[in-house]
Amino acid sequence: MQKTEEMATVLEQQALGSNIFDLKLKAPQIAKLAKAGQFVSVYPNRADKLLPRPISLCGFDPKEGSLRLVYRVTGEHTGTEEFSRLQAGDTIRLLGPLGNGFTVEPGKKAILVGGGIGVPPMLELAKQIKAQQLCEQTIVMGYRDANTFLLDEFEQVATTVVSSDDGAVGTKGTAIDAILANHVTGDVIYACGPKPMLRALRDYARAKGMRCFVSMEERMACGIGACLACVCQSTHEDGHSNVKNKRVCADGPVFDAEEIEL
Amino acid sequence: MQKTEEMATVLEQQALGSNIFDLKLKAPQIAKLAKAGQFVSVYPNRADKLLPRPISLCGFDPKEGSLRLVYRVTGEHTGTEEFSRLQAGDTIRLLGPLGNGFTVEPGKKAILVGGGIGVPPMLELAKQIKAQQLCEQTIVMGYRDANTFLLDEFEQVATTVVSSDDGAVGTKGTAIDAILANHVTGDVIYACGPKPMLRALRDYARAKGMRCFVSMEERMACGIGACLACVCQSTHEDGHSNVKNKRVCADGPVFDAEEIEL
Amino acid sequence: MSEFNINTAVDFCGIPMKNPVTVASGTFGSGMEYSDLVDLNVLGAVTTKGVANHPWAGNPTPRVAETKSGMLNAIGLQNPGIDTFIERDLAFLKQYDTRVIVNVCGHSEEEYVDVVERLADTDVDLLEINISCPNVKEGGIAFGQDPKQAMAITKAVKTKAKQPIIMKLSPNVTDIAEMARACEAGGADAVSLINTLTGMKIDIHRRTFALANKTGGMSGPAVHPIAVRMVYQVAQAVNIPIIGMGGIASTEDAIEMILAGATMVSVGTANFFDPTITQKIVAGIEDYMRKYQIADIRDLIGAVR
Amino acid sequence: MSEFNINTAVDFCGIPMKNPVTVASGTFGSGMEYSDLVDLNVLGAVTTKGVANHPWAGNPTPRVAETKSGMLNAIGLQNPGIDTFIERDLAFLKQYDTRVIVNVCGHSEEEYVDVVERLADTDVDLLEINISCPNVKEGGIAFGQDPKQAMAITKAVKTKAKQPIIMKLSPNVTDIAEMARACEAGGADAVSLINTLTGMKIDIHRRTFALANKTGGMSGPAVHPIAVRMVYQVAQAVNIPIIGMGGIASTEDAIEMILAGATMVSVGTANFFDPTITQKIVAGIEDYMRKYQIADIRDLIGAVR
Ligand SMILES: Cc1cc2nc3c(=O)[nH]c(=O)nc-3n(C[C@H](O)[C@H](O)[C@H](O)COP(=O)(O)OP(=O)(O)OC[C@H]3O[C@@H](n4cnc5c(N)ncnc54)[C@H](O)[C@@H]3O)c2cc1C
Ligand SMILES: Cc1cc2nc3c(=O)[nH]c(=O)nc-3n(C[C@H](O)[C@H](O)[C@H](O)COP(=O)(O)OP(=O)(O)OC[C@H]3O[C@@H](n4cnc5c(N)ncnc54)[C@H](O)[C@@H]3O)c2cc1C
Ligand SMILES: Cc1cc2nc3c(=O)[nH]c(=O)nc-3n(C[C@H](O)[C@H](O)[C@H](O)COP(=O)(O)O)c2cc1C
Ligand SMILES: Cc1cc2nc3c(=O)[nH]c(=O)nc-3n(C[C@H](O)[C@H](O)[C@H](O)COP(=O)(O)O)c2cc1C
Ligand code: FES
Ligand code: FES
Repeated sequence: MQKTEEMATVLEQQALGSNIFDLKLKAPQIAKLAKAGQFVSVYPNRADKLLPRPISLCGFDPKEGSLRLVYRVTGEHTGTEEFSRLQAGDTIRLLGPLGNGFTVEPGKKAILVGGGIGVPPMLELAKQIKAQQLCEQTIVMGYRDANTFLLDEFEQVATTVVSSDDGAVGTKGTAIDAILANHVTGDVIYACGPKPMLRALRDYARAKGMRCFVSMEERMACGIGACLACVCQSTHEDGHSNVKNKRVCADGPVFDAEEIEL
Repeated sequence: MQKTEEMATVLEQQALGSNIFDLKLKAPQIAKLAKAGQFVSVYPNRADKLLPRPISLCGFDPKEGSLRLVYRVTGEHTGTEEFSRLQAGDTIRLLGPLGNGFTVEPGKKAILVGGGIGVPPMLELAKQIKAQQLCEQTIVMGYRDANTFLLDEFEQVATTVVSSDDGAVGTKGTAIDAILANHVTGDVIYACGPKPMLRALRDYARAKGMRCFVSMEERMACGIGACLACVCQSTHEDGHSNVKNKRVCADGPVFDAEEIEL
Repeated sequence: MSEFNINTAVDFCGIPMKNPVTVASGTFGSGMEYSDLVDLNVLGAVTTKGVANHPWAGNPTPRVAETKSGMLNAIGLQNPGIDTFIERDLAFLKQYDTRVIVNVCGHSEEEYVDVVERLADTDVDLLEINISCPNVKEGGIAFGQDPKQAMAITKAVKTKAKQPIIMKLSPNVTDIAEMARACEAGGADAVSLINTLTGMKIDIHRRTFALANKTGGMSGPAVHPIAVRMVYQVAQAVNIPIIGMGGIASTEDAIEMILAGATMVSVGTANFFDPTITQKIVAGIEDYMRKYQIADIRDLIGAVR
Repeated sequence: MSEFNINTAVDFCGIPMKNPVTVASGTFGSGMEYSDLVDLNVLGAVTTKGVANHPWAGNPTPRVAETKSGMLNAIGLQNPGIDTFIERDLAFLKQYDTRVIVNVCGHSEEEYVDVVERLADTDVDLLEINISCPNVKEGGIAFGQDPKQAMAITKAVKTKAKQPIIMKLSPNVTDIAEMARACEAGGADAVSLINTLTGMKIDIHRRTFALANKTGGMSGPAVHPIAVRMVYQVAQAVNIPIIGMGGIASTEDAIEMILAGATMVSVGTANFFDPTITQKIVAGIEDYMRKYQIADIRDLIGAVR
């Protein structure tokens, strides 16, 4: 997987409800190489913050040379708070594209599930499935509350059902609840979101005999597979260290749910 | 001496020849309290740079609520380099005014001497001497080379003679050479500049039976007299520690040249 | 929110403090120079610059240098001596409603004891014995890197002291817990840590040391994780209370130190880049407690294990 | 300028290096992951992640946390074991025109010696023995904090080694010079320092440790002044060459380390925020030498005293 360091220029940025930001960047080299489900390492400008922030590609356009990142500001004085202040014309350093991304099984009916800040990467996947007519798809999005960022865009791509923790929109509960309530069916699940949601989806897929691919999250340092910070436990020996630790940044972030301990 | 912390807004900034910058700030509280020869602590925005940069007041206007700082960028990745990128509307945090400033002896004919980056503070002093008609004055400015920043402004205030290290302007050599070459006379010297220049002026003043006040430079941390970083050796016991160490930031920066070891 | 009552007061060696926030010795003078910027009444205590039995001239300049998120200092404990201190600095501080912790330095056991005796009948609340200054050749650091010497000096000081004794520990050791246990065994009422980590900066353009003293003590946000680790280790090792310090520059840093096991916290280097930071931290601790509905700050001390 | 000829090559324990720049163990894998960003041929040497005689699983996650100008890690020396290392990683590295320094870890003397023996007949240039990892419970750090044990392990390793041995020292000690002298006395050909400083971070919102391992090793620009001081002290204490590391993130930092006494320098944490930093430093050293008309880099080693 080829990757490159690139100084990106901010094309525009807007807030998508409270604490969620939608950042469009000019980064032609990365855009050219990108695949849905991959991420970029975003380097803070603040000199005392050393570690890159891994942010998934919510979209990219190789022709336009642009990337789209949708991210949550996690708190005060954080790197993401710094990113939220970027304005058109500002620059920000990236390394990417990183990770494996989603590989869609052609012809197998897909259920795309996003939960919380796992919603953004599913958008590019949904768009590509539709554009390349890879398979049928149903989209299931789990939100915290009424702030259903990106939902309108998902609805333009395919049938979309929704859940929210507080019941403000769609089914009250999690994505699984929305799947059940709406009788969503399919052959494969592609998912990104909090661990409990991924665990529930794996169990659901197991019960139904479906395959399930999940995108994982872990603290990172190098972002490229060298430092072994970001491992998740795997069911079989990993290819790197002969133990049972797969690197989320390099072996993932997307794994077959049966490959890893959730 | 009253001091205050103030978030200053940049009114304008321009380069005065290579590496010298002229920064005008809105800082009404500090401007109200300021005295010629005092300085401000300028705090870098870069999060990994902790120590304030002491910069003398080259000018201030209590009515307008403005300060003027003229400073040299000392190298790459420095705090002063960061300051040089400030643009109108940007903000920068200050603590000031700090130090004692110059006290002019009324009626005693003054020689004002500035050397290198010690030139800027003398401008406000010259202006005040003129405006308040405190005494006669002659100005002696020692530059490195042809970059005679602020010279035109000095010339508008009083008779000004010049030296330069490389002989590009005025007398080749130091400020002392310019004094000798131009037969500058007076009763008191007020000076700011490199130590060898201050030492030569002290010796000259001694020989002529004149008083000599010098503004000193030392590495600082607190800037307000608490940490004892910035001491210079004094001829008599200092009032703070009963040793012979005066604090440049609080007991100075201006000292009678006979009070300190130069 | 405002109806939720909180207690920020702590008892430190029997001395009630209105809150756990003090300043680190040597970064705040005796409070005088900061008193027109900071309301000293807001602080739990003021900890003064180290004072010896006679005036010390300290080291040659440059005495300070900047490092990434930190600084080096080699002041060398310049101080006016105990007489001037009592007359001027202590008298000044007693005008305020805040506790006074006097930091004591010496070249020998006798010198430490001398200062402690001179302070015995004054209105000082606690004594902090600096056995960890890396910037003076004799005394100081030697006591702070050897458990036996640390215990001995603690005992000597305790014999004469009328105030509770806080032993200030050096981080430049293999085993900080062992040092703390030695002080506890010697009778210390409390320990404070960390003093500065010995560091060096070289000016590559002039090809010379940045400090006249060659080495200096590193402090500031850079050292905070080391300080938190050491406070945690000491909290597990001894039963006396701890003043935690080292790189505290925000409410978050102060809370972290308390959760690691500190009963009080000192703010040092941060005063240099944010002169009113102590007041902000006092207020910030209250906000944190309200936000998480913590009624008593004592419930936070050492709460993460 | 370009006519001024400079030599950046150094001899390290008899091994000629085209320049003094290598990477710090554990921050660069075996170079593979960085090889499409950095031209490995540009580096004086590649130092590999610690390898043991069998695969190690390392610590639970989270394994890293960010601190001010630094980071904490508690990877716990996850590694594939010496067999895979030789087959895959060493074979990969031998494609490049750069020296190979293999970092060795173990839980016991036997384990270290086992790895050293396995590497004896390979095409490896030097061995770096990690006796200073704070993140594994047995072995590692114990050897690195006690001069006697450090000497013993050095001797044991030297008996079997066919390559020069670099002992990697921990900064978590009272007296780094004593540790270096012990390694020298045990027969070490060189020392490298510093490994990470033990630190801790607490998440005040979740009120828990930021790392699953509680403590972690601090590295990055924050620790640079401590590393420079220790390299300087060791350079005054021993006659064997030094690889200096700790917080090197720019040409200036690398030169500082060389002036303090390091013959080679390793770049670690900086790779994480600037993946091509090693190449920039190699070029930057040349620029510095041209600017100051220094013909031979060896004239800079330990030049500030
Ligand atoms: C593969 C991957 C893809 C991701 N995609 C997105 C996305 O598209 N949108 C989005 O909002 N978030 C995404 N995240 C989570 C995002 O990386 C964190 O929210 C972010 O790093 C937090 O940084 P901060 O500056 O806000 O927090 P700080 O507290 O300043 O971060 C301190 C350190 O902790 C790390 N960190 C903190 N929280 C997390 C976390 N949850 N996961 C990983 N590292 C963390 C930071 O990277 C940094 O190194 C993704 C994470 C991974 C691993
Ligand atoms: C009372 C006083 C008044 C001054 N007035 C002016 C002025 O009007 N214009 C001007 O250009 N310069 C002035 N200086 C010098 C100015 O403070 C330094 O050039 C500046 O601090 C260097 O900071 P930096 O960010 O460029 O360098 P860095 O190398 O990034 O500085 C690192 C640290 O060293 C300190 N430092 C570096 N050089 C000096 C120095 N020469 N003196 C004191 N501290 C230093 C910095 O303050 C900082 O703490 C004055 C100094 C003093 C003490
Ligand atoms: C300029 C300066 C002077 C100091 N002087 C003393 C002192 O006199 N006595 C003492 O015990 N510690 C002294 N210290 C150490 C501090 O009290 C504190 O232990 C250390 O700086 C770590 O805290 P910080 O990172 O918040 O500064 C001094 C520190 C600095 C920076
Ligand atoms: C993620 C990480 C992993 C490390 N792994 C090892 C290791 O396997 N063996 C070792 O000797 N040192 C290891 N170290 C320590 C580094 O080699 C180096 O000594 C230390 O990080 C200081 O240098 P730096 O500040 O440039 O990173 C590791 C450091 C980090 C940050
Ligand atoms: S972050 Fe370094 S291996 Fe994944
Ligand atoms: S800078 Fe602190 S006393 Fe002058």
